[in-house]
Amino acid sequence: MEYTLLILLLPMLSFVGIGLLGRKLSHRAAGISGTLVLTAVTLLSYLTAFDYFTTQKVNGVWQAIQPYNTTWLNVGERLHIDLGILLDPISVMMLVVISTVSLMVHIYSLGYMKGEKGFQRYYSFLSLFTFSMMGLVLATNIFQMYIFWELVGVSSYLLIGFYYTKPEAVAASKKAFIVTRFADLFFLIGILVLSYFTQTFDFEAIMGGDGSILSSALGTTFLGASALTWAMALVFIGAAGKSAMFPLHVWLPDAMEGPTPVSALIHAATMVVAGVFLVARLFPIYIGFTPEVLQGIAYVGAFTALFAAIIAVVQTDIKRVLAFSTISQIGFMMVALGVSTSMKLTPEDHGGLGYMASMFHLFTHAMFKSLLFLGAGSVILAVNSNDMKDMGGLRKHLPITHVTFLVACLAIAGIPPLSGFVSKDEIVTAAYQFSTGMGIWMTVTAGFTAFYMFRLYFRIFWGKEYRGEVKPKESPRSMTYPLIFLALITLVGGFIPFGQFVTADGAPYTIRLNSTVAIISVVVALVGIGLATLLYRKEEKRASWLPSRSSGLYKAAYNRFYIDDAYLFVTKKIIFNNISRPLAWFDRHVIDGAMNGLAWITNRASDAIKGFQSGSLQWYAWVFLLGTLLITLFAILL
Amino acid sequence: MGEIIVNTAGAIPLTAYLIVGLVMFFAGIYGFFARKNLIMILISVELVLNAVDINFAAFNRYLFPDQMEGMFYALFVIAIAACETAVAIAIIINVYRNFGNVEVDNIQQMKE
Amino acid sequence: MNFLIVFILIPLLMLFALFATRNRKQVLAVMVTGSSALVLASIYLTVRYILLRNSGVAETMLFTSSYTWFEPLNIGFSLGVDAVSVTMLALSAIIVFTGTFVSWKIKPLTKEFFIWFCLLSLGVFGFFITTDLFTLFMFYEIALIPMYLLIGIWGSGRREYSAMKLTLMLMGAASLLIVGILGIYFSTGAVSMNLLDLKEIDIPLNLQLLFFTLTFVGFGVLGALFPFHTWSPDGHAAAPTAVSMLHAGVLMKLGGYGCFRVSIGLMPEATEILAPVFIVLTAIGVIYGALSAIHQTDLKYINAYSSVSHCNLVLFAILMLTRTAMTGAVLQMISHGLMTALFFALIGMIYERTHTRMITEMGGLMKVIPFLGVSFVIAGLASLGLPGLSGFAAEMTIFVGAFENADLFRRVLTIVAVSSIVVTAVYILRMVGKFLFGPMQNRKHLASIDAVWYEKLAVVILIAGIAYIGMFPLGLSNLISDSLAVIIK
Amino acid sequence: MENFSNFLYMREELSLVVLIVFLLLYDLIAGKRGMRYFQPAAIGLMALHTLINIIPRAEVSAFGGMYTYLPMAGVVKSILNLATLTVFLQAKELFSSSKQRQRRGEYYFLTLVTLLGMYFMVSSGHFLLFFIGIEMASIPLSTLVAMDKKCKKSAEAGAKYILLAAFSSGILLFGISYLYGTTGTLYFADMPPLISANALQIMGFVFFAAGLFFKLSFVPFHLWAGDVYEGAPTNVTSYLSVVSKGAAAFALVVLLFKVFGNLVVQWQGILYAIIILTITVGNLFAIRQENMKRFLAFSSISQAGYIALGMMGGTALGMNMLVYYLFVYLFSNLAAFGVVISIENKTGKLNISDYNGLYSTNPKLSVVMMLAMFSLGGIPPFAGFFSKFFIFSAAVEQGFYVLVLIAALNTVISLYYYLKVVKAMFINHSDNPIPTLRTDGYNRVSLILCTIGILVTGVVSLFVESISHFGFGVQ
Repeated sequence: MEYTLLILLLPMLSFVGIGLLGRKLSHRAAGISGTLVLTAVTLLSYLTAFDYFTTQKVNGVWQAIQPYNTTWLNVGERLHIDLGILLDPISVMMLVVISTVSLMVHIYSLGYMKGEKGFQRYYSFLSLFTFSMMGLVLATNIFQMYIFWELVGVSSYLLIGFYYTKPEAVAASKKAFIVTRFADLFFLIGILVLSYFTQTFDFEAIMGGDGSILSSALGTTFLGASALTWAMALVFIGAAGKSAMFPLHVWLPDAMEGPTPVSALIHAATMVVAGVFLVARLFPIYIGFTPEVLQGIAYVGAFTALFAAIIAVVQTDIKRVLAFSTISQIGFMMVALGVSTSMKLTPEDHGGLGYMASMFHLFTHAMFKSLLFLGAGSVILAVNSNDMKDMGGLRKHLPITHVTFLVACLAIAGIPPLSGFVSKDEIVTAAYQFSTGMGIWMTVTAGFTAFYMFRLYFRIFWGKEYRGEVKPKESPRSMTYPLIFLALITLVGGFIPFGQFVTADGAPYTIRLNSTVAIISVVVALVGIGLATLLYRKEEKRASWLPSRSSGLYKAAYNRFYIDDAYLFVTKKIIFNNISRPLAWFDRHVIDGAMNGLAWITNRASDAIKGFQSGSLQWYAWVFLLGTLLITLFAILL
Repeated sequence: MGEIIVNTAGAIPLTAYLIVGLVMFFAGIYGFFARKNLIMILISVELVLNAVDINFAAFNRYLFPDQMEGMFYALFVIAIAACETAVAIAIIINVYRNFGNVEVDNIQQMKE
Repeated sequence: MNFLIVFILIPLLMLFALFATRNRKQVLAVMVTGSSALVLASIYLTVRYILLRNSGVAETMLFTSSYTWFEPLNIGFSLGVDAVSVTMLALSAIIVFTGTFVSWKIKPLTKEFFIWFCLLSLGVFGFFITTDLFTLFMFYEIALIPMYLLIGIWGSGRREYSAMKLTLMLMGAASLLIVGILGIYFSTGAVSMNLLDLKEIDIPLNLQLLFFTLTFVGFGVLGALFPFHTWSPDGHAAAPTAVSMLHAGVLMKLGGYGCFRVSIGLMPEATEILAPVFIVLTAIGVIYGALSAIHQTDLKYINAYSSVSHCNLVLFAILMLTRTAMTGAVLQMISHGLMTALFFALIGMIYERTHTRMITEMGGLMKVIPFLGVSFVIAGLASLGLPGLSGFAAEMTIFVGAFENADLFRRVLTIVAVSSIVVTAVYILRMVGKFLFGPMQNRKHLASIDAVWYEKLAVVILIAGIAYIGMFPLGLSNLISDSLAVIIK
Repeated sequence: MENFSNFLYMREELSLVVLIVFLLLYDLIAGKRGMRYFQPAAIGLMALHTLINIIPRAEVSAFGGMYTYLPMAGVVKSILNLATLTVFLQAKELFSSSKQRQRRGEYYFLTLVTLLGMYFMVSSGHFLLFFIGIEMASIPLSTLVAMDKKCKKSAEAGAKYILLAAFSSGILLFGISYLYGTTGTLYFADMPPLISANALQIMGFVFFAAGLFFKLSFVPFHLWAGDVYEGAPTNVTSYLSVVSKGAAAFALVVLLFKVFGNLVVQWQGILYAIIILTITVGNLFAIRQENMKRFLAFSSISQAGYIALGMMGGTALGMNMLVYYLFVYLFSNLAAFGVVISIENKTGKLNISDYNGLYSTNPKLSVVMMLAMFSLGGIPPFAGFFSKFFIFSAAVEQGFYVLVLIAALNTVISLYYYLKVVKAMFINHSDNPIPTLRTDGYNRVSLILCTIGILVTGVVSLFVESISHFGFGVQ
C-alpha cells in the first residue's frame, strides 16, 4: 500500500506550490488546484480504507502495517526518529475523517472565502494543515507524532491569524499557539522520559511486545510515582492542550477568530481531537500499565465536558457556543477512553467499550460538528455577524442551511437514529459501567448539550424576525453541497457497524444498544430540547429568563468562569510584568551593570590615584625613596 | 701600588665612616626634600654623591686595601657629578629665564 | 599544498584587491567574486570531505598539514578539518556571501567597510581551519577587532558605547584564554601547540581545572555564556546588518567551537568535574535569555537575547558530553547561524524602510512588505523550533542527547532547558504579532517597497539553508556524529 | 700597547665615536650652506653605522673584563641603532623653525652621545663602565629635554629630569657602594659567587636596581616620566620612550641574569610586585590623559611592565622575547610618535580630541596611527600581538599564571585607551578637523619603515627566530 505515501506528499506539494506561486496564481486557480489535490487525497484515503479493511484481518484481528518507514534523524546509538506510515484501524478511520472534512471545507471555502485577500495563502495553509494532520495520524512513532503535532499547531496558528490585520485574530492565534506549545512542552518531556527508558520511539516496539520494554520505566520511581506514570501523565498533558481539556481549553474559544471553515476543519473535526487520538494510540500502555493516569483522564474529561457545556449555555457568539460545545464533546471522548477498563470488547467483558465509543464519537462528532460550523459560517456570511442578537427567523431565508443545521443539532443532542445518538449512547453506557456517578454526570452533560444546541438553533432560525437591512441570501452551491453531504453522513452515520472496524484490541464487535441507558439519554435530551424550545422558540422576552434567574452563575459562566482572566493574570501580570520585566531590568542594571561597574571602578581608581602625579619634583623623589626602602624591606623579608 | 700602610689598630673604625656616609646621604636626601630653591636641591644631590664617595673610599681602604677599585670609582663619581652639576646649573638658569625664579614649587605646570 | 589554505588566501586576496579598488562598483565586484569563491571552495571541501570519509579514511582530521612557524616556541601553522569545521566553514561562507548582498548599499566608506568585513571573515575562516592553539587564538583575535570599527563607524544607536563594550568584554575573555592556552602548552611539556598532539598528552588534574575554567569562560564569553553575555544585546543592536549577521551567525560559534575543541577536547577529566557548574550557568542562560527577550521592544534586542538563549543551549549541549547532544550542539550552531543571520538581515532591511526597530512603532507591515514579512515569520518559526526548519532538528537532537545522561541532575536541567521552547514561542509570536500583523501603526510605512533583488537573494539562500537542514537533517547529522565519535564515546 | 688593540673589540662604539666626531666637526666647520646637508649626512651615516654593525659577533671580553660584548647586546645595539635612525628621520621638522636651526648639530651630537652611553650600559662588564654609561646616557638627555629654550614646559621637564636623574644616580651609587663593600669587587664576572643574599647585599642590590627602575620608569619610580615626556620636544620624547627604555631594560636583564643570579628569589618577588603595579598604574593614568604625548608616556610606562615580564622567568626564552618585544615596540611606538610629530609640527595640536575626524582629512596618517595603536594593544595580525603573546609565554613557562593573567586583563584597559585614539580618528566627527597636511619626506620614510615593521616583524618568523639564537638564562 505504498500509494499511501501520496496522501502525505500531495498536500505537501500543494502547500509548497500554492505558497511559492502565491499571488501569481489567480484566486480561482489556487482554490481549484487545492481542492483537486484534496479530492485526490480523499479518494486515496477511501481507497486505503477499502484496501485496509478488506485485506488486513488476520485471525479475526485487524493488523497494523507499515507500508513506509524511513529514518529522518539519528539521535543516539539506538534512538532514531523515523518518518513513516502506520496503518491500523484508528489511523485509517482518521484518514477518512480528515480527508472527508477537509475536502468539504476546501469546497465550502471556494464560496465562503471568495474575494478574500490572501485567498491563495488560505488554500496553501489548508494544504499544510491537511498534510500535517495526515502525518500526525499516520505516525509510526511518537516522535513523528510530535513533529506533526507541532506542524498542526503552526498551521492552526497561521489559519487562526488569517485576518492578520485584526488585532483580535492576532491575539487569538498567539494564544492558541502558546497555550498548546505550553502543553507540548510536557508532551515532549513525556517523550524524553519514555524514550529514555524504552530506548525507542516506535509505537510498535513500545506496545507490540509483552511490556518488558517498559519494565525499567515502571521500576524507576520519582516522587512517589513510577517513571512510566509520569511519562504517560506528561504525554496526556500534551494531549489535553491540543484537545482543549480544562484548564488548557482557553485557546479554543478564541481560535474562532479564524475563518469559519477553518474552525470547522481544525477546531472542530480534526486537530482538536488529536489529543484523543494520541491517548487512543497509546491506549495499550495507559490501560495496561498506568490505569491511574487513565482514570485521571476520565475525570478531567468529565469535568471539562460539563464545565464547557455550562459555559456554552450562556454564550451569545454562535461560534463560541460551538467552540464550547466542541470542548464538551471532546470531554465525552476523553471520558470514554478513561472509563475503559480493559482492551477486550466481548459480551463478557465490556472493558473496551469506552475505547470503541470514543473513536466512534470522534468520527460522528467530526461530521456533525463540522456541519454545524459550516452551517454557522453560512449564517454568518448571510447576516455578517457572529452574534445571536443580530439573528433570528433565518429559517425562511436560509432553508438549506436551516435543515442541515437542524440535523446536526439533533445529532449532537442525541436523538435517535442520528449518528450522534449512537456514539454518545455508547459513551454513556461505558460511563455507567465505570461508575453510576460518572454515568449520571455524563447524562446531565448530555442534557445540557441538547439545551444549548437548541438554544442556538432557535435563536438563529426562530425567535424574532430578522430585522437587518439587507435581506439574507442562501449561500452558493459550493457551500450548500458540503452541508448537504455532511448532513447525509450525520443522518446515516449511526448505522455504520463501527465496532467491526475499530476496537481496542482489533477484534470486531457488534454494537448493541443498552435500552435503559438509551431511554434515559433520549429523555434527558428531549427535556433539554423542550426547555430550549420553551425559552427561545418564540420571542426574546423569555430568553432573558435564564440570565435574570441566576445572575451570579450566569455572569460567571458568561465570563467563562474567569479562567481566561486567570491566565491573563498569570501571563501578563506575573510572567511579563513580574518576571520578564525585572529580569530585563536585572540584565541591564545588575549583570550589565557589573560589567559597566568594572569600567566605572577603573575610572574611579584612575581618579583616586591621580594625586600621585602631583607635578612636584620633591614628591617624586620622596615616592622614589619610599619605594626603594619598601622594596628593600620586602626583598629582605622574602 | 705604592706603600700604603694599613693601620687599623686604634684608628677610626670603618663603621664610623659608613655612619658619616649614611648621615651625609640622608642629609642630602633631606635637603632634596626640604629645600625650595633648585640650587639648594642641586647641592643636596651633590651631598648624596659625596656620601657615596666616602663609602667607596672607606670600603676600599678598610676592606680591600690591596686594590684601588673603590678609590677610582670615587674619582669617577666626582668627575661625573661635576658634569652633572654643570648641566643642571645650565638647565636651572633656563628655568630662571622662563619662570623668573628658581623656586621648586613653580615648576609644577605638568601634573596628573 | 593544503587545500585549506584557500580559505585564508581568498580573504587575503580580497583584502588586497579591495585596497586597489577605486569605486563602489569595483568593491562590490571584488566582494561578490571573492565570497562566491569562498562558497565554491566550501562546497568543494564538503564534497571532498564526504568522499574521503566514504572511502574509509578514518583519521580524526582530514587535510592535515603542519608548517613550523615560530620555531622557538614550537608554534606551527597546523591545518586540519573534521566534519564540525567543514560545516562551520560552509556556514561562514554562506553568511559572508549573503552578508555581502545585504550590505549592497552600505554607506559611507563602502570600501573601508568591506576591508574590515574581509578581515573579520579572514579571522573566522582561519579559526575554523587551524588546529594549532596559537593560530586558533590569533584568528580569534583577528576576528575580534574589526568589530570595533565596523560597529563604531557604520553602526546605529549607541554605537560607540556598544562597540567599546563588545570589544573590551571579548578582549577580557581573550586574556583569560591566552593564559589557559599557554598554560596547557607549557604545563604538559608538549612539543607543539597542535591540538592533535596535545590530545595525546595528559595534563595534571589540578591544572586542568584551572585551564578548563579559563578556556571555557574565555571562549564562553564569545558564546554568550551567562552571565558574560551582555555585550551581545548592545553590540548586535548597534552593529550594521551584515556585521550582526556575521557576528551572531558565525563569530558566536567560535565560542562554542573553541569550548568544544580546546576545553572539552583537551581536558576531559576537568570537564567531568566542572561541567555541572557550567551546565547550571548555561541552563540559566537558556531560560534567562528567552525570558529577557520577552520584554524587549527593539527587534535587534529581541533577537540578540534570543541568540543568548540559543547559544547557551549550544554550550549546554556541549557540556552534556554525549555524542548525540554534541551533534545537536553543532547542528544548533549551524541552524542558529543561518537563522540569526536571516533575522538580522531582515531586521536590517526592515529598518531601512521604516527607520525604526521598535515593535511598538510598527504594525501591519505584512501587508506592505509581504516578502520580508513572510521571511521574517519563517525565521521566527525556525527560531521557535518548528519541525521542518533547522531549529527543530538541532534542538531535538540536543534534548534527546542531553536526556540520555544517566544522572538525574543533568536530566532535570535538560527539562529546564527544554522549557525554553515555550518562552521562545512567546517572544517570537509577540514580536511577529506586534509589528507584522495587526493594523498599520504608521502611515508613512505604507510607502515602503518590498525587497529588491539583492535582498531577496540573500534571504532566499538563508531560508533555503534553514529549510534544507530542517527537512533533511540526517546526512548532516550523521556526518557530524561520525566525526565526533573519536572525541566522545 | 697591547691594551689598545682591545679597542678593536669595541667595534660598534668605535664606529659610533667616529660618527659623533665627524658630525661634531661638520657642525663646527660647515657654513650655512653646508648645514643644509647636515641632516641627510647624519641620517645616511647613521644608516651606514646601523648596517655595518647589524650582524652580531661572537662573545668577547676586553680590558680585563671591563667591557664585555655579548651577541645579544649586539642585537640590542642594532635595535637601538634602528630606533635612533627612525627618530632622526622624524627629526627634520623639529628644526624647521628658524629659531632652532642653529642647534641642529647639537641635537644629533647629543643624541648620539646618549646612544654611546647606552652602548656602554649594555656592554659593560664592570660597574664603573656601567655607571659611566648611565650618566652618559642621562646627562645629555636632560639637555635634549630642555632643548626648547623658550618653552616653559621644556625647561620644567629638563629640571625635573636632571635633578631626579642625579637623585637616582645617588641612590644607585649608594647601592653599588654597598655591593662593593660586601663583595670587594666591581666586575660583573667576579661578583656572582660572592653574593650570598645577606641583608646588606640585598639593600645594595635594591638601591642599585632602583636607579635602573627609574630609567625604565617602573612604578613607583615612574613619576618623572609623564611630566618629562610631555615637556620634552616630541622627538626627544620618542627617543626617551624607546631607546632609553630599551637600553635600560636590556642592561637590567643582563645584570639580573649574570650578576644577581643568586638573588633570583628576591628580584623575582620584587619584579612580580613591580610588574603588576607598573602595568596597572600606567594604564590607569593613561586612560585619563588628553595630551597625546602624555598619553603615550603612560602607555609606555605600562609597556615597560610587559617588557619586564620577560625578565621574570630568568630564562633564555624570556630574554629572547624581551629583546623581541623591544624590537616590535620600537616600530609601534615610533609609528605613533611619527604621526604625533607630523601633526604637531604642522598644526601644533597635541590633544586626542584634536584628532577627531582625522581619517576624513588625513587617511594615511590615521591608518598608520591605527596600526600603531593596534600593535601596542596587541591585536593580531600586527607585530604587537606576537611580541605580547611571546612574552606572556616566557612568563607562563615558569608558572607565573596569576601574574600573566593580571597582565593580560590589563590589556583590556590598555585596549580601551588605544581604541580611544582610534575612535577619535575614525568615528568621532569634528567641525574643525586637522587640515590635510603633507608630512615631510624623511618622516614619511620613517612611517613607512614603521608600518612595514608593524606588519612584517610579527607574521614573519625570521625576526624572532634570529633573536632567539642569542639569549641566555640565569647563570
